[in-house]
Amino acid sequence: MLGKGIIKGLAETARNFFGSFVSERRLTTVPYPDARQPLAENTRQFPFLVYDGDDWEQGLRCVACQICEKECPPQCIYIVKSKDKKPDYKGQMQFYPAVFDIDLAVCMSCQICVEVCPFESIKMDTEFELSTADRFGGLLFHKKQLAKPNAHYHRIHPTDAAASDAVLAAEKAKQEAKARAAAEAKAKAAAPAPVAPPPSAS
Amino acid sequence: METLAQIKARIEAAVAGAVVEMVPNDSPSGQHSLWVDNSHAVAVAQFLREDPELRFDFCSNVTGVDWPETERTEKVKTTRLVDGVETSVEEIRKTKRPGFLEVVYHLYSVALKHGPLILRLRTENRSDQVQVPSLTPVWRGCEFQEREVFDLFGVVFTGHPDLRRILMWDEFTDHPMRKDYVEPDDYEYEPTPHDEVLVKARRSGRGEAGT
Amino acid sequence: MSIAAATNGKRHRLVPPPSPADGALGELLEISMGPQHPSTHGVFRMNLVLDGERVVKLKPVFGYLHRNHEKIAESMSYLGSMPYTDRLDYFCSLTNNWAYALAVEKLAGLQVPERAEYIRVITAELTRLQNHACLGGFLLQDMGASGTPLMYAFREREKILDLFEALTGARMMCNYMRFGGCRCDLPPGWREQAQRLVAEFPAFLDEFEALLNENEILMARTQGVGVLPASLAVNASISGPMLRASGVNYDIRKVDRYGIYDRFDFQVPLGEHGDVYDRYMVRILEMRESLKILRAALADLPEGPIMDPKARLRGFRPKPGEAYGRIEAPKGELGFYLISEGGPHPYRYRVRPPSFINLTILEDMCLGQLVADVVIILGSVDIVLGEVDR
Amino acid sequence: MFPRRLSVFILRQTLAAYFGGLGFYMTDALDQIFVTTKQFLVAFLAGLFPPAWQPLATLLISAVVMVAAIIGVFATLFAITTVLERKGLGRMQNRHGPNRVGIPFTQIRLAGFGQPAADGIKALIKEDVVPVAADKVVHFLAPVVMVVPVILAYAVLPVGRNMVALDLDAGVLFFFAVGGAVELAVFMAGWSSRNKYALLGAMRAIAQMISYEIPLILAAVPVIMIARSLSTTGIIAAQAGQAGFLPAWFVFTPWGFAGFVLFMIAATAESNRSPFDLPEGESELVAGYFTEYSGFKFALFFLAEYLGLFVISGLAITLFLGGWHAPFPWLAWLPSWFWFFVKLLGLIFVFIWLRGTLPRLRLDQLMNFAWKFLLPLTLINLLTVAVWHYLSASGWRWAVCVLMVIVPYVALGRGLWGHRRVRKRVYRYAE
Repeated sequence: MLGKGIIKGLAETARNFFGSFVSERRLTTVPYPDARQPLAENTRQFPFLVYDGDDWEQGLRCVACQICEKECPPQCIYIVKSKDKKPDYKGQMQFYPAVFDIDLAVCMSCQICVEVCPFESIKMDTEFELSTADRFGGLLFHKKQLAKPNAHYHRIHPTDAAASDAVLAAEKAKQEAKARAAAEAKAKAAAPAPVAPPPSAS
Repeated sequence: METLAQIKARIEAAVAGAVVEMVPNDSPSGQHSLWVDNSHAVAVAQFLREDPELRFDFCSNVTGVDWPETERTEKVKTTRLVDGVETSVEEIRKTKRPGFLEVVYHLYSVALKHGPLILRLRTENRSDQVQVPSLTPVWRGCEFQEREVFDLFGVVFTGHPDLRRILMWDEFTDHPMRKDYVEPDDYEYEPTPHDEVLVKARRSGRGEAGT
Repeated sequence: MSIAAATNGKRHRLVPPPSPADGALGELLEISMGPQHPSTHGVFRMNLVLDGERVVKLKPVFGYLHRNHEKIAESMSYLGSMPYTDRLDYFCSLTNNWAYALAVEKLAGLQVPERAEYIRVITAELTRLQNHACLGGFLLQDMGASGTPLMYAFREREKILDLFEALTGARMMCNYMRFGGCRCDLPPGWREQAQRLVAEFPAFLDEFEALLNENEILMARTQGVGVLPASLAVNASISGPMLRASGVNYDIRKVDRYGIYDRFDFQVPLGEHGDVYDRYMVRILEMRESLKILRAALADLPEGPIMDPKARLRGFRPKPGEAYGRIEAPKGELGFYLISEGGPHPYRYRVRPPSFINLTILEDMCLGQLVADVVIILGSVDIVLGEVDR
Repeated sequence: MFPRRLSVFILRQTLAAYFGGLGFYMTDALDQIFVTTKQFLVAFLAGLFPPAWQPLATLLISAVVMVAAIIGVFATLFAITTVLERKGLGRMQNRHGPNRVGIPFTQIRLAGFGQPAADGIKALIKEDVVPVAADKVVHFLAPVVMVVPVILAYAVLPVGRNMVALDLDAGVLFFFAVGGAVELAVFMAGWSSRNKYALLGAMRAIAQMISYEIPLILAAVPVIMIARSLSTTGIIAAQAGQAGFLPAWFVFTPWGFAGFVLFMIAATAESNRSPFDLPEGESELVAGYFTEYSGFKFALFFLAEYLGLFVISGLAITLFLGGWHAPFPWLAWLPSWFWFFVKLLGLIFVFIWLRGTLPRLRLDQLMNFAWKFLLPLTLINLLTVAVWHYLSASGWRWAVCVLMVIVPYVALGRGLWGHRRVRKRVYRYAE
C-alpha cells in the first residue's frame, strides 16, 4: 500500500530522535572545545624535534643530515647545517641544524620524515590547534618552536617513544663497546687510532 | 588467454598489412606489449574486440608517454685489426633515438575475464606529426582518456568525436605532461615563507623531473 | 543481448541527442551547473541545455582541481608519491595506497607477507564500507533528504575512521601501505575493536534500509532513471558497482584475485536494470558482502612480519620496465601504470581514476531526463573530484 | 517534591473544572487574559482622545494592538521554531543541533536559543546584493509582497476563545483568497532576479502552488459543508463538545481524517516544505526563486515561509483539530490559547519530522500526485461527507465512510506512478 515505506522511515527517524536523548551509541559527537574525544596513540599531526635533557639547544638529537629535507614530498623542511660541531647524546661530535624550519602550512602530515630519520630525532606531534591570523609567518615554525623534550614524546606516543629510546640505547651501547674496544686497541698498540667517522648522510 | 606471440600472429592473419611488433618488458611484472602501426590500428582494435576468443571489450586504461629525443652514449668493445693485430678497442658509440609520443591502451576482456593486453601507438615525432588514430569508435571508454592525452601530451587523435582540452582550460597552449614542459609565469604568485625552501630545492635540481 | 552485436555502431549512444531541427523543442535554456553548486560533489561543472526542465545536452567540464599529480609524481621518489595517492580519492585513501603499492610491487617484484596482505584486505574492506555508506547518504542528500541518511552514514564512518586513526595515525590521509607490506603493525586491541565494529555494522545497515529502501519517494525517484545498459557500460569502460548494477559480473577481486581475495567466500551482487536504484542497492548489498570478508579476515589474521625484507625505504630504484596494477577500489577499477627507467623517480606515472572514466557516460544517461534526475544520476556515479581532476 | 505538587495541582484543577469549584473563575480569567488586556488597553488609549473622535480611535487602536500582537507573537514563534527545527533535525540525525549561541561575552549558552538573535543581526548587517541585470523595483518588492498576504491571513485565525482579529463571515474564503497572493511574490522574485535557477524555481513554484491550491481548498470544503459556516469561529463552535469518548473534532470522523491528511499534504506543498520543496530544492536549483537574495530580503522570505507554515497549520487546527478546544472537558481549565499553541507546535513537529525523513519528489511526480491522486481523493471525500450527513449515526455509517476513504486511496495509490511499477527488487548474486 502506498505510504508503507514512508511510515517505516518516519518510525526510524522517530526512534533516532528519542534514541539520541538516551543512547550514547547514537549521539557520537561531542561539544568540542568543552569536551574532547581522546586521541589514538598513533595520531599524527605535524612533526617536532626531540631533545634529550633540559636544554633544548644542547639536547637536540638532530644532526642536520638533511635526509628528511630531501625526502619530504611537499618540500616543507628547510635546514641549514651548522659550521661547527657539538657533542650529541653519545658524546660524539656532530653537526647540528643552525636553522631548522618547517612550514606547517605546506606540511601534509605524511610522516615520511619520521620514517626516514636515522637518528630518531624528528617525530610526529599530536597538537592540531595551530590556527593563526598571520598568513605569512604564523605557521612557519622555527627550531625553537619545533623542539620538544623527550618527555613530551613519551607522553603522546608512549610505545613508540620507548622503542625509540631502546634503539638509541642500543646504539649508544654499541658505540661505547666500540670505543672501549678502540681504547683497548689503542692501549695495546700505543699508537693514535683514528676516531670513528661520524655517521653522515646516506 | 593466448600468448602475446599467438595474438600477434592472429592479428597479422586477420588484418591484412598490419604491422605489429612486440615490445618486451624486462621488469618482474612481465607485461609485454604490442606496437601497432597507425594506419591499421582501428582495424586491429576492431578485431581484438570482435574476435570470439579474444573479446577485448573493455579498454581499461589509456595513457600517453613522452619519449623525447635521446642521445645515448655507450661504450662498446669491438675487436678491430690494428696494425694487423686483432685488439679489442673501446669505442664510444652514440645512438640517437628520435623523439616520439606514445599512447598506451590496456585492454581487458569482461566477457572472458582475461587481460591485460597492452597496445601501443606511436606518433612520428613530437612536433608536427603527432597524429594517431582514435580508438573511441571502438571503445567508448577511450573518449575522455584520449582527450586527456591530447590535453596533457598533445597527441592528436584523428577520428575522435570531441577532441577538446579536458583538464586544462581551453585557452591553455602548452602540454604539461611533456618532459620538456616549462612552467609559465605564475600570475597568481604571491610570496610565502616557503619560498626559500623552494629556491633551494630548485638549486639542488630537485624541482626538475627525472633528475 | 550480445555485447558485440550492440556495440557495432560508430559511436555508442543511448539516446540520439535531439537537434533543434526536430521541431519538437521550444526555446532552449542553457545552464552552467557548477562549479559552485551544492550537489556537484565538488568543483564539477555541467553545461546543460534544457528544454523546459528536460536535458537536451550535457557537457561535463572539469579540471578545476587539476594539480597534475602525475607530473608531480615524476619528480618525486616512489615513496614520496604515496602520501599524494591519499589525496586522489580522499574518501578511500587506503585503497589508493594499495593500488599504488600493488603496481610498484609488480614493477619491482616484491612479495607481500601474509599478515600484511590480511591487514590490507581488512583496511580496504573497511574503506569500502565507509565509502558505500556515505555514497548512499550523499545520493539521498542530492535527492533532498535534509541530511538524515548522510548523518547516519557519517556516524558509522566516524567509527571506521577511529579505527584508521588508531592504526595509521590519520583519519583520512592514511599513507599507510608501503612497497612490500604495511608501515606498522596493528596496535593492541585494534582487532577486537574492528570485530566489534563489524558485529555492530549490520544493525546500522538494517536501520539504513528501513529508513530508505522501501520509501516510495526514493523508489519513484530512482527506478528507471539514468538507465545504463550492460553493453554500453562495458564499452564505455565503466567499472565498479556501476558496472555491476548494469548486470555485468565483473569484480576485480574475483577476476584478478589480487592480494589474498581468493581465500574469502563472498558473492557479487548484480543489478538488472542499471538504473540509479540498482546502483544504490548494489552498494548496499556489497557492504553486506564486505562484512563477510571482514569477519573471515579478522578471524584468521595470522602472525608474522609485515614487510618484505627485500623492500627498502630509501634509495628505491626498480629495474627498467613497466607495470600496470589495478584493484577493485570502492569506486571502480583503480589502476596505476608505472614506467621505470631505473632511476629513483618513475619515468611515467599514470593513475587510472575510476570516477573520471565513469563520467564518460554521464551525458548519455542524462539525456531526456529532468534536471532533478541529473543530480541524482551524478550522485549515483559516485565521483570524487580529487580523483577526477588529479 | 515539585512533580507531586504539580500532580496535586492538576488533580485539584480538574476536579474544580468538573464541579464548578473555586478555580473556575480563575481559569476563565486566565483564558481571557489577553482579551481583557486588549480591551483595557484600547479603552485607556482611546480615552486620551476627545470624545468625538473616540469611536474611530477605538477602531484604529484596536487594529494596531491586534496587528502588533499577531506580528510579535508569531515572529517570536518563528525565531523559536528555527532553533527548534534545527535541534529537532539534529536529534533525528543524532547530532546535538545548535547549542552554542547564548549571551555574548558570557559563558551563558541558553542551550542555543540565542541563535535567532545572532541570525537576525547577521541578516540585518549583511550586504544586500542586487544583481546588475535584475529588475530592481520588482526585486525589491517581491519579499514585501510575500510577507503581506501571509500576515493578512492571520486576521481570521482564532488563536483562542474570543481571540480572533477579524471574525469574518467568509473567513475561510478570505484566507484562501489572501493566500493565493503569495504566488505572485514568488514569481516576482524569480523573474526579477535574472537568474536561471531562480526562474526555474519560480516556474516550479507557480506550477506547484496552483496545483496544490485546488486539493487544499477541496479538502477544506467538507468541513464547511458539515459546519454550515464559512466563519472560522463558527467552524470551531461546531466542534465543541464530545462525541462518545472522543472530542467532537472533525478529524475523528472518516471523512475528517481523510480531509485532514489531504489538507496537510497540500499544506506542505503550499508552504514549500520537504518533501515538496522543489521550488527551492537546494540540491538542484541552489535556492530556487530566492537564489539572488541576501541579507534582510532573504530573511523576509524565510520569515514569510515560516509564517505561512504557521498560519496554514493554524487553519488545519481550526478546520479539523477543534481549534482552541481542549481535547477533554477535564482539561478545559487550561486556557484556550494554550491548547491552540500546543496543537500548533505539534503540527510544526510533524513538518520537521517529515523534513528529516523524506527525500524530495520530482516535478512530474509532484504534478501527478496533485492531479491524479489528491484531487480525485478530495472529490470523493465530498461524496463521503454527503453520505455521512444523510446516514443516521450508527456503526454502518462508519463502515461505509471508512470504505469510501480506503478503497479509492488504495486504488489510486496503485496507479500513481504511471505505467512504471515501482517496487522493491530482488537481486541476484554471482559467485
